[in-house]
Amino acid sequence: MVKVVDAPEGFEGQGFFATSLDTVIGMARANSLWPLPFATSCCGIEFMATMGANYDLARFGSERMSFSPRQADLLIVAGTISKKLGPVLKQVYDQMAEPKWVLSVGACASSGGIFDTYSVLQGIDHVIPVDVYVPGCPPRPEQIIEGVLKIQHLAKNESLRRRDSDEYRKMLETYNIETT
Amino acid sequence: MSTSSFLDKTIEGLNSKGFILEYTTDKYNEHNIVIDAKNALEVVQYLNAELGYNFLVDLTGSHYPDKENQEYQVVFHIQNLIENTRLRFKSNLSKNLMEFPSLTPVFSAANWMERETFDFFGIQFIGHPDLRRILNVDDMDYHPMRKEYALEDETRRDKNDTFFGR
Amino acid sequence: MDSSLLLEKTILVAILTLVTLGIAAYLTYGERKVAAFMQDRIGPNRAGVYGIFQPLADAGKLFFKEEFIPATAEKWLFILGPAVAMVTATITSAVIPWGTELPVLGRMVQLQVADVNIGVLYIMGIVSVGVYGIMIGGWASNNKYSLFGAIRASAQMISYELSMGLALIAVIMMSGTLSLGEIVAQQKGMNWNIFYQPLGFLIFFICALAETNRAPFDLPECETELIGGYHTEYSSMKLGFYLFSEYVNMFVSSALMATVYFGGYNFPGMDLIENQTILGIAQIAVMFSKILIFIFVFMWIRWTLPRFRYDQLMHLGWKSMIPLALFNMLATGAISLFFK
Amino acid sequence: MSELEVNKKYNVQVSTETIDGEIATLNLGPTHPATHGIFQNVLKVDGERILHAEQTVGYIHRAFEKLAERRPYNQITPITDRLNYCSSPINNLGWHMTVEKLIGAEMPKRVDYMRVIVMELSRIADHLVCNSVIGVDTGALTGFTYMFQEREKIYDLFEEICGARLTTNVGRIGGFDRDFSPEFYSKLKTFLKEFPKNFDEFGSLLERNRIFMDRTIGAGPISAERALNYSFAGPNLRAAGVDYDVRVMKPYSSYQDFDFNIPVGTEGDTYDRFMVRQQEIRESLKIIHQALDNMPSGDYYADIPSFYLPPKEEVYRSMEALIYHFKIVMGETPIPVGEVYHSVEGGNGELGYYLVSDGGRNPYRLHFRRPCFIYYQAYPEMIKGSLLSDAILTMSSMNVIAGELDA
Repeated sequence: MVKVVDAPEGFEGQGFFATSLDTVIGMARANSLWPLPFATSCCGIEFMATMGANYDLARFGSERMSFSPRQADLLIVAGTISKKLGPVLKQVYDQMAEPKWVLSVGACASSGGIFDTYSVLQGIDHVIPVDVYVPGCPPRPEQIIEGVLKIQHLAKNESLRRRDSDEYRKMLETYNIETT
Repeated sequence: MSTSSFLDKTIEGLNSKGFILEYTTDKYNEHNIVIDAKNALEVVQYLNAELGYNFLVDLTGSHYPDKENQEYQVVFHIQNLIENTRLRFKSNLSKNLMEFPSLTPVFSAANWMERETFDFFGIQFIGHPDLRRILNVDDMDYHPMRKEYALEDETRRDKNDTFFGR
Repeated sequence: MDSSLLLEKTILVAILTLVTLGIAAYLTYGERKVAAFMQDRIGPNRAGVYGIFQPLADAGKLFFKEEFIPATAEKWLFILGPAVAMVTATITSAVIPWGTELPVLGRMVQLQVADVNIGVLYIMGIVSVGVYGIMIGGWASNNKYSLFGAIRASAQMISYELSMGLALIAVIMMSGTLSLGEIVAQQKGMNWNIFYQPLGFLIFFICALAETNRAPFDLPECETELIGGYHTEYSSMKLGFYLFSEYVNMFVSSALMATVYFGGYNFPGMDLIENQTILGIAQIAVMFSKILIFIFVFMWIRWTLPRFRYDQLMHLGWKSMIPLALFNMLATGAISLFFK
Repeated sequence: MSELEVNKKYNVQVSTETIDGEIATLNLGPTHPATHGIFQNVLKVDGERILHAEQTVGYIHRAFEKLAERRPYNQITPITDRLNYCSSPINNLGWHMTVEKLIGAEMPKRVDYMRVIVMELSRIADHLVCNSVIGVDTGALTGFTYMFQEREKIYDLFEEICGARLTTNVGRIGGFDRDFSPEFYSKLKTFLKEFPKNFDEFGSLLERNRIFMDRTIGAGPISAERALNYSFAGPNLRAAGVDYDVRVMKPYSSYQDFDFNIPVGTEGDTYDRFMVRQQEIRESLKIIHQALDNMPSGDYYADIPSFYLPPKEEVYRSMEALIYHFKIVMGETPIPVGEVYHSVEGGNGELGYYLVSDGGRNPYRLHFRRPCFIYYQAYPEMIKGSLLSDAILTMSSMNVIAGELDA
């Protein structure tokens, strides 16, 4: 007869327990982050350099760029996002399949950068939730890789059920993104 | 033909047609010609057809809110590639009548330059095939390059201007 | 049919399926590594030693990704597409002879799942069904880019299948059989068909590139034009199936080329080996090394050449390949009529 | 171009007649992989044949011109970096030259030659991106990684000059902020030795590749007259057969001292544009060699103390330097009233600066003549009647840089 002990208080609920399946899938996700480069300007060129031979983002399993949002795991927003482009960015984020992460590369994407002007969105976090910000104008490829590594860390430690949780849904709702 | 004599010929030709309101060569050796806005298209047609000015370098506007009845200015550079001569034309517009003939019949390149100028200053280009905003969003309700408008978007929330020394 | 034969075949099918899938999975890794090698890069090296767990990571991720079916898509066809692609890709390998016989537990196991006497026809039939997977998927997505991809895929596959078949006919005329087992057996030693059919092989090779949607014929999914082509709307493992089926196809068509033109499991000095076990294993090894060489050539081409334009592809298919294949067929017929 | 001509030109027997309802509208962009940068083309296609195209730009409009009206002259350099970010140094130095023209400063020969080296290096970098991206868009991805390795070497050189890779902010009004270091010279020499070999390897991948030639010859052509009418400039105009190069027509920064050719094409199609850029890279190498061999001695800055920042050590030691430093940094130096137009040959053609000064610390009006913005409007005309694949190649071979397009 096995005696089942109740879980300690405060250690219950969806999306809390990290099982070994969580760990395995987390590792799989972390090592297979397919990026969707939303490269608009200068940072896009540095992102191209990151994909190039000297820096080789492929080492981290991220070289299969998928320009179709459905297939991407990581939205890399590199460059200035203007107000005209904001809705497009939001739609791309919306079209991505869960789980999805967002890497904001460069000062412009993160905060508007030096372009504190009427036409530039002062940071993409007005439109979509961002996981990791990479500073720099533009950041060096090493910094972009560091950002991807940070995303890998997030992916590794995320529970499988996190995306079903109420908190997550509420967070999306603050951005007016519909959840299904 | 040397450049200066070709230039003289150009100026003479323009003068004989009565297009030139004011002609100056400044210390940078650039040739400024002020023309009347309503003649602009004829001037360009004449230069293009008779004198071979075949390259519209640039077209833009500027705003001088302090100049009475000459608040806006359309500036365009035009170049003859063979004689290597570049002229700068200006014409002043009053804020009450911001109309300028479109140069698109002569230069296809003028299309977007004029749209940009319209977008920035609100200058109407008469005869333009498709005068819409080009760089800014369509539902923008002002022309941002006019001097009275601020650079920053004043509705933004997250920036505390005291930290930026404004 | 005795039950042990049934068991033997079932086990063989299971092994073959697993091996095919495993190889296809590792081909994705191989492709990344080959690409990295060609491009002076390192390629994946963080998932396990030298990144050997990369395919597992990709598969694990794809399985746990959100299943997404667009609201405007034709739901069942959308699901059917990748299924068809995957099934047709895997069942082709059934008729390929991997070796003659291997003694296992005292039984002589024939190293071919089914020695169908119309093996060549079977392959051509399955391959032509394979295009439906892409077509259905692309159409059902209800996306213009997908539709473009699907149209390109179907046009391309149908045109190149024709010359592929014509090239094969020349081989069949020489060997006088449709059974792949027979065709291989006839190429014993160094009596390979490539020496008699160099032009036919060239045609077949080009068509194989086109059939597997590999560069320079990767028009149905060319990334820079059609984003993802027919699989633009697919996420999760349905996408995985499409990507996978491409690699399975590549493996199978390499196997077919090795079988039909390069003597399959045959290698010179085969008769010197007396021991059946060693011989069987050696045959399998030879077969696989031939396949791997072909696969490397596939990848080599992909990372070197630019791709064709749609109309150029059709021109090449209809105006060059088919006349050449017809000429090859006629020449083979004439020669075998006069000299044999 | 009439519909009949369309058919003749491409020798493809597809009827251009369509039944209503069979024309599809295809959105090429804003996030299409072939739009390197963000802009949109709305295509009307019949099958894969393009009947009509219309572009929407402005997706990364950043209000450069308005921004420039709020900044002192020295602080405008970082904005120019972000115009054509593939070749920032040309933009920077072009801006410095514009201001120098306004204030009437004479540059020592050495500054000119140093500038020429930097500008030609960045021209190489610019063309490398464009040409390798044409390769990517045809499906040959390998050349891209080869050429990005070379680009990294150019980045290294830039880092040696100014400390930054991409947005270099190189030099300042009145010269350079420091002399080229010995490491720069040794690195440059290694680069000049190794680059031609690697570049030829890239060239051999594509230049005479049958598939590549078939793809690009006749794709997106434009005649010389139309190109001029559209005010094309730079490699795109030269590909159409007009040998207009600002470096020769209106020499700046002592370009008249150098001996180089202007490569021109004949058809103005994608292949010509590709080849013109390839040749220009080789010409640029020639110019760099000449500049390096004939580098004059002297100062790396002009003698204009009221505009050129004094060295930091001087600021700590001498009163005069401190005053100048303060005045320059605070934007208190008197700027002459006037207006100038200065243009340089940027990566994409004539990059012009129209500067109006009212004597204040900021420009009264600064307009950038952005070659991309001007020639991209010809895109619908160039791709009309061609296939979707051609349209994509045409777009990448025009080298439309979004930063320059939208300003």
